[in-house]
Amino acid sequence: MKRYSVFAIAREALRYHTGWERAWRSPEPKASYDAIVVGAGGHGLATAYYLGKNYGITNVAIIEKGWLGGGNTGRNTTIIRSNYLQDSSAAIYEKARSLYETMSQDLNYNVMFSPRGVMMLAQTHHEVRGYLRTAHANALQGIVTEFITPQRVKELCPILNIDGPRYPVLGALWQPRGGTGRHDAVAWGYARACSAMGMDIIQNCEVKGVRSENGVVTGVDTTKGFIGTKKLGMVVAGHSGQLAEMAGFRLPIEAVALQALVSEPIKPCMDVVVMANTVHGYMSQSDKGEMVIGGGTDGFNNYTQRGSFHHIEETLRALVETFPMISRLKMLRQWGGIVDMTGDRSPLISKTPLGNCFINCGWGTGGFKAIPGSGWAMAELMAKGEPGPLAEAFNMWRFKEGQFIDESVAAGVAH
Amino acid sequence: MSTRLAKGGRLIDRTAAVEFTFNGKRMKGFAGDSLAAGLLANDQMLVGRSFKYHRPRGIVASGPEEPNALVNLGREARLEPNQRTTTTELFDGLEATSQNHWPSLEFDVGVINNYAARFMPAGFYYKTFIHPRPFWKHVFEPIIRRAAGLGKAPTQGDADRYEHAYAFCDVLVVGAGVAGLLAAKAAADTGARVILLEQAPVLGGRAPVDDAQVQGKPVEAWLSAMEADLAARDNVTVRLRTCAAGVYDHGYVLADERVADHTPGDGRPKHRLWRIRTAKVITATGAIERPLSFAGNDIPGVMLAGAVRDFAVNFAVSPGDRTVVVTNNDSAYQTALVLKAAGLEVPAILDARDVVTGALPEAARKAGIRVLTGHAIASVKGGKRVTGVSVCLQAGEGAVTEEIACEAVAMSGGWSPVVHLYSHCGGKLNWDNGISAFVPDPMRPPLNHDGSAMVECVGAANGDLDLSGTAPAIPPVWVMPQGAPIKLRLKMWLDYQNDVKVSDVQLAAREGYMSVEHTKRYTTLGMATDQGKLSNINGLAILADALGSEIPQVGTTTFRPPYTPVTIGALAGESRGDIFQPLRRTPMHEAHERAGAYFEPVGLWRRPYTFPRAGETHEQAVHREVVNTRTNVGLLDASTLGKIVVKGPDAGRFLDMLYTGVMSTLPVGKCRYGLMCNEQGFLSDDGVVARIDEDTWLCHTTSSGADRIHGWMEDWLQCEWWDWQVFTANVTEQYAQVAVVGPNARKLLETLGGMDVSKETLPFMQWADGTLGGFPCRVYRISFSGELSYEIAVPASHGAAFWAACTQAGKAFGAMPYGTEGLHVLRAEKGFIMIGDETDGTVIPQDLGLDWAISKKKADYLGKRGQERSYLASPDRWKLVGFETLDGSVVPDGAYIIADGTNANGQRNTQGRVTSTYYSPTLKRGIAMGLLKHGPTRMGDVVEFNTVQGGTVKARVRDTMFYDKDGEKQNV
Amino acid sequence: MLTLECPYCGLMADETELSPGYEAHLKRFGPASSPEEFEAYMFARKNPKGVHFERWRHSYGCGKWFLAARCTATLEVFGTYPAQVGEPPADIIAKIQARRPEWKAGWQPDGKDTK
Amino acid sequence: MSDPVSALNGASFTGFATIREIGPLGMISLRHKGGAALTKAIKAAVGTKVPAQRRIEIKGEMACGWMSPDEYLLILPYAKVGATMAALAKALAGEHHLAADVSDARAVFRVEGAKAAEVLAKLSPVDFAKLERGELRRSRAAQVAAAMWAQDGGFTVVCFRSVAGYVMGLLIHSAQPGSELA
Ligand SMILES: Cc1cc2nc3c(=O)[nH]c(=O)nc-3n(C[C@H](O)[C@H](O)[C@H](O)COP(=O)(O)OP(=O)(O)OC[C@H]3O[C@@H](n4cnc5c(N)ncnc54)[C@H](O)[C@@H]3O)c2cc1C
Ligand SMILES: NC(=O)c1ccc[n+]([C@@H]2O[C@H](COP(=O)([O-])OP(=O)(O)OC[C@H]3O[C@@H](n4cnc5c(N)ncnc54)[C@H](O)[C@@H]3O)[C@@H](O)[C@H]2O)c1
Ligand SMILES: Cc1cc2nc3c(=O)[nH]c(=O)nc-3n(C[C@H](O)[C@H](O)[C@H](O)COP(=O)(O)O)c2cc1C
Ligand SMILES: [Zn+2]
Repeated sequence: MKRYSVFAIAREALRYHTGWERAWRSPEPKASYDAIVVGAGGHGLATAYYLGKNYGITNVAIIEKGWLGGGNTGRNTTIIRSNYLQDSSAAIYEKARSLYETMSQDLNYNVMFSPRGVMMLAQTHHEVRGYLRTAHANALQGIVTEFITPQRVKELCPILNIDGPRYPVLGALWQPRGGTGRHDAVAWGYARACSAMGMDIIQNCEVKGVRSENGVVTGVDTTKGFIGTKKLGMVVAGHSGQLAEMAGFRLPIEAVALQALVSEPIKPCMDVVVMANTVHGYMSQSDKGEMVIGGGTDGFNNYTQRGSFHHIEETLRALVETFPMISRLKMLRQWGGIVDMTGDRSPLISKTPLGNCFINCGWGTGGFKAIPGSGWAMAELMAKGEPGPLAEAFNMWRFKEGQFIDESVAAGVAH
Repeated sequence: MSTRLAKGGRLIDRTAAVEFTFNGKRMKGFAGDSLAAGLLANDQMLVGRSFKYHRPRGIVASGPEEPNALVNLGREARLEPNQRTTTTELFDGLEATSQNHWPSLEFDVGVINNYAARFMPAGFYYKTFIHPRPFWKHVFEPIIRRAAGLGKAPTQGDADRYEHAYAFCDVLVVGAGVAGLLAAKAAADTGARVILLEQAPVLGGRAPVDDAQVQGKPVEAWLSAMEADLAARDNVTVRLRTCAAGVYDHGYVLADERVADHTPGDGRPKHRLWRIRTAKVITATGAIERPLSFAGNDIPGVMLAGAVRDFAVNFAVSPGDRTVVVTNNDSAYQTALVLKAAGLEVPAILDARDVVTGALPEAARKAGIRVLTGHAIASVKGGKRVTGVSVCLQAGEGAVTEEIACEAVAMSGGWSPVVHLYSHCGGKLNWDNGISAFVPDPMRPPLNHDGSAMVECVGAANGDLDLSGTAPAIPPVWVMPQGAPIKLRLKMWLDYQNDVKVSDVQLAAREGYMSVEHTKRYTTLGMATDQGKLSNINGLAILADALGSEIPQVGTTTFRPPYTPVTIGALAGESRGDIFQPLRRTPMHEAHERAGAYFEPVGLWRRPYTFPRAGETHEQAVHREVVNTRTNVGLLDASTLGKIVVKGPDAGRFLDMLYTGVMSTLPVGKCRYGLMCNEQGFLSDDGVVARIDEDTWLCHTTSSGADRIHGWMEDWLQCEWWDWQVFTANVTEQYAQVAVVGPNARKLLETLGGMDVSKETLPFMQWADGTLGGFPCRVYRISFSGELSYEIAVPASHGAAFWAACTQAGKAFGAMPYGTEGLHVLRAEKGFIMIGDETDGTVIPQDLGLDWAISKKKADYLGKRGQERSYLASPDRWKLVGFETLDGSVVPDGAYIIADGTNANGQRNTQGRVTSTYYSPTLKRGIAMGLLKHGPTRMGDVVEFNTVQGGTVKARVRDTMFYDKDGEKQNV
Repeated sequence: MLTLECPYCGLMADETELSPGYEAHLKRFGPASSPEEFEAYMFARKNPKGVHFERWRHSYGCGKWFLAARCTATLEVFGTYPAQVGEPPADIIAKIQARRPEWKAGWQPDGKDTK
Repeated sequence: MSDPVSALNGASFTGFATIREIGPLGMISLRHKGGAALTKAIKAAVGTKVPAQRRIEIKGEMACGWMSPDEYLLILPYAKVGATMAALAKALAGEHHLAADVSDARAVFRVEGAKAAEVLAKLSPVDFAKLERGELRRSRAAQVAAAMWAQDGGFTVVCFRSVAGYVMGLLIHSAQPGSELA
């Protein structure tokens, strides 16, 4: 793999950039692999990357039905934070956040991780108490967060209307090292690194069936034929229900559309990420200048990558109330992604009823921020066959026992 | 220079002059002009700067496809960035400023990016700015951000108002060109209800500019006849200035009407967002002309041929005295003819095709215009405006055959049908080799709710580029000249706004970003504010070529709403200010406002948090209210509490399923506290249930629980136990409810008079109907404070008067209103739990020591099975206890109780957390409740709560009843 | 933006007049049930990419719950019917089979597939 | 005892249509699955027949509206509610039913004028051109539930009492002069 740097650009500029090599190869599948990861989203690619990097397992195929990064990884609002309430969530999201800090250097690919700070507004007394609880939990989890005053909120984000009138800002939970990243670059950077390790990323190849013998997985049927494997990782987000059905079990998952939109680009006016959960809206400004805005989820099962428009309206009226200056900006584009919502809204990183078949899903509306941590933990699970401490709580049997990992209790939503 | 022609201009009114400013410069135009036409008429060729390289940008198109000519419009509370000049109607006093430059449009420092362009190809930022690590956040990213973005961010709220409107029809026709008008008429003839939308302020589409005749009639005559015909029908509604922004599932179409953009401040809504439901959508949205990719095709003065024609015919504006036409199809010849007819020079038509024989080319030749077939532009000369072109053979590598001086270039690379709306909901496209464009595939349309085709396309939008019905062949010409070397390709713009060039797309392909979606995201092709209306097809043709593939195999990127950007204010609609959200008011709301209440939101209600007096902090006010309630009497507006009547032969049985306790055995006239859980077993609501008569119960819920619990009841009754005879009614709002609380409560009621509220007649946990002070009421003897307490329900229409009467009657006894925070403190002093504080969706009643409210005998209740699961039944769960800090201080809200050591992930172990913590003005010390592992067995232990500063607060474990343990105060 | 006909009101209702309620025909398992049954009742969802039977409430109308057969991949609605039934009506099954010949009535009230 | 006070105490606004809050109005929510006893009880209470699906039967100042297959809304003078409730209890004794006085739980508006429908068309996803005479439509007004029907050349709109101020705000916003739809 040729290294990327300023010097490489200068060198290439002289020959009109004709010398760049492919960021990743696009090979045909081999007959079999040591491990197959289904789904070349962020989580699948990170899983493969850490299989190689942490465990030396590189005879790996990543199978993707469309184009890599084209799932939710390529369509999310890119908020990265780790100020979660429950210990197991906080652990894996903080692991992920810390890996994001050095991701550009690790991958030699600028993923533009931008730790500009994330604030979650408290606009009711109940929310204040909820965020104070999270702040106390975070203090014990080793996560730097702070409950800040309305005045500090205003200083950090001058375009915010903190004086209501309906929901004056009473404070905010502030994570200064949270932020955003360039979502596509995360997928591309991992893909390039995986490919460089000799892994095969096989795009436009849909998994149609899972084969097993004696309760142990043997391979997958795909639109490019059968591909054998010793281990299978299913990392397909919204399509997890389909994959699980192929493997013969059911998941506590519903696939619903989550929407987002961007405004037309404007000059920088907002240097933090703001989430306003009372009114249901969140917004940040991308490096290109668009306001990136997250909408709501439909309450019905949906695989169309588009949602119902009234959620967009609800989000925008909440944001006009919170940021009156956006009223005269224009919505440029809106889209949807199919998110995988579990029974407790927390993910699964788990063994399954099928031997050597592992699942990673359920990241729902908030898994972009988890990508490196999730890949790290999933690689450990696949390599060792047993979960490590990061993954342990996220097993799929917790639903039977009632041991949920419920984040909604912290007055927050997941993004 | 670009200028106003002496004659013509079908859309302008030369008798109505209009003044406007651009960058402070005063300019003149006419009513009917677009802002773009006004700018061109005043020789303003340079109107902006591109996104990445800050290159000079001029007007290139005449409609919503315009990528360049965007301005900041208006100022202050009416400032609108990125306003498209080609679709902005000129009005007197319009103020526009150009964007994305510093210090000025003419001299822009950012243009150094242009000179460094070679070092900034597509995706360069992914390859650099990696080291040293902190530099990205602190140096590189801020620079990039400042250079990016287009218009200025407004700093104020919006001075204008917006609204929504619903409309319904059988057939919605989008686009009022010839095709749309005919479709609307045809649909109307069948008796269907028709709505016809046109984004422009006038009907007609391209025909008045492009066609002499329609259906054998002169075009203008045909149009006015058609307009009159449609206007006369009452089943047709025509909406001008209304852009269909998006087509959504089940025939839902969003359309944005620009009601008062051209008359700002006249009091009308600026925009109206239409939400249209239609059985069928017909899109007659026309076609958009494509640019040609030649070097320097982005220099101001290079325009689409159709746009040049539009400006000349519609507004009598010409971009230059000498215009070179370059094309691969016949339509551009019309431009040459129009210009020639207007007395302007057309030094040459460069046609990439080798053989050109159509009627239009013949007419051009006849008019004496030089037609060079097989020719192309090698490069355009000029910086901030065109000064000439170098000509070459299309077939070669760009060897210049001659140079032609000119002020403008009119280009046409063919036409792309506007298939956006067809595609929004999944309609699929076919590649049409004849016209080198994607056209709708009628076999794979977007589907309606019933599975029928939801959208149909007609006219140019369907690929029928000619009214005659015989589509002229348009051969593909994707680069000019065909064998252009890299130096030329570096200067061939695809996406003018985002500065994406032919070389960038080729680089993306070379680097393996082979999916069209990868190329889009890597190069940002088509991601600008025009969403690639001009660039997408050209870009993917280049990509297909670079991949050695075919265009249909490469495919398009996804078309997404909106078709043109929609103002966010319009999407928010009426929901702002006072009607941002419904504000629920109790009948006493105004009285509380008059009393100076500080409110807090509780769901959509607003409840008084406290009633501060002059000079008091909120905290002091709360303490005063608590003490007064304990010593005299307090009044609480409890109207928001949910009240649900449950009635029927099976009502008792039903409530026994709903509550953890037994309600069927509650005697008539009595009250009982109950808990409701969800099927998981988690506590979801609580409240007092009153038995009204043999088959009627009244269930009180929490304020935010009323609608939720009513819905929950109906859910079970309708979907699970539909054969049970139970009716429910949510009567929450029928009653105003006042809690009269404190030692003087009875005296207050006796002063009102009318019924016996003595201990004997109305003991604790009973209710009675009667009148008080002449108000019909129902009085419940229940207490959430531990005091002697009555909750009195009166009809809501008497609520305000009853509150006033209580206040009046209470004067002698020291009555004061108290708010929700006082309520919280009072209940915490008594160890009563609060839904939302002690519970958070993960807590079961058993955790809270509420086992007494759970029937052991019942075979089933909602949540029972859930609570039997191993984790919920575990003896290790955290359970509710009270805490007293050793130093009397208040435990911080949200604190955790630390335990020894750390877990496998290095996090500090915990063993519990606080759920309610207050300063008790009664006990004059901090009191707290919380959940603690094995809590009830640990009375007297000292535990440590963490603080966010890093220290701890020590507290002793005790029971939760801090005040009046024996309940002597409430049972008097 | 869906429209569904409320079978009680006989009215095409706008999605914004309705509240969705996820999978229909779930069988409730109470205290005597096995951990597996209870887990399946609470969590295991068919979540098909295709024909789905689901609950809706006409919450801004009559307040009644009804059921719908809808394709989650195209959003086509095959029909709606009152909630007070144990299984989808035959005419709706027939309609689905006509529109989706490959679809198998793999539906069973206990939350398990026959597929 | 004071006089009953409606939610907005009779507030009004004149724009391109006229908005008036009316009331207090007597309203009884009656739940019953139907049958002869119901027919008789409704007749006795408000003098109308049992309305068919989505209909409202209006007789003078009394009316009965179909709210759902087992729910009816009786409308009558406020002062008659008490007596009517008692009469209903008697008439339906032994029948499974629920009658609740909801007079004070509601706010009622009249929207009048030639363009009254345009005011409502901005707020409700209702096809007013197809709203039949005598049809009672339950829907939304922007973010809250509302029921409406055409009556006396205008519309009657019923919403919950607590959001009366919000609904008035919506109606005023929608009836602003100059914002007519046609
Ligand atoms: C609108 C929106 C906003 C969001 N905002 C945020 C946010 O701000 N912060 C945050 O942290 N998270 C956010 N999320 C969530 C986040 O995007 C996801 O959790 C995350 O991207 C999931 O990554 P993934 O790799 O698991 O899934 P994906 O990126 O969806 O990848 C799964 C891949 O599997 C492939 N696949 C599926 N089926 C098959 C098959 N049969 N064979 C082969 N391949 C298959 C898919 O094509 C896809 O590429 C948002 C999501 C959406 C939709
Ligand atoms: N010879 C050629 O190559 C060529 C190419 C293109 C068009 N034409 C000419 O175009 C005309 C074809 O007629 P037509 O009716 O199909 O197209 P048209 O371009 O005349 O009309 C389309 C109309 O739709 C409107 N529109 C587009 N998108 C809209 C939206 N989202 N919302 C509201 N309005 C929208 C446009 O403003 C325009 O008025 C003929 O005059 C034909 O000669 C010729
Ligand atoms: C953070 C973020 C920023 C985006 N910015 C833009 C943008 O500036 N212009 C644009 O056209 N689309 C933008 N998009 C939207 C994408 O074009 C695209 O709609 C989205 O990734 C979903 O893919 P799809 O529409 O191809 O299904 C952005 C998407 C994300 C996630
Ligand atoms: Zn209904």
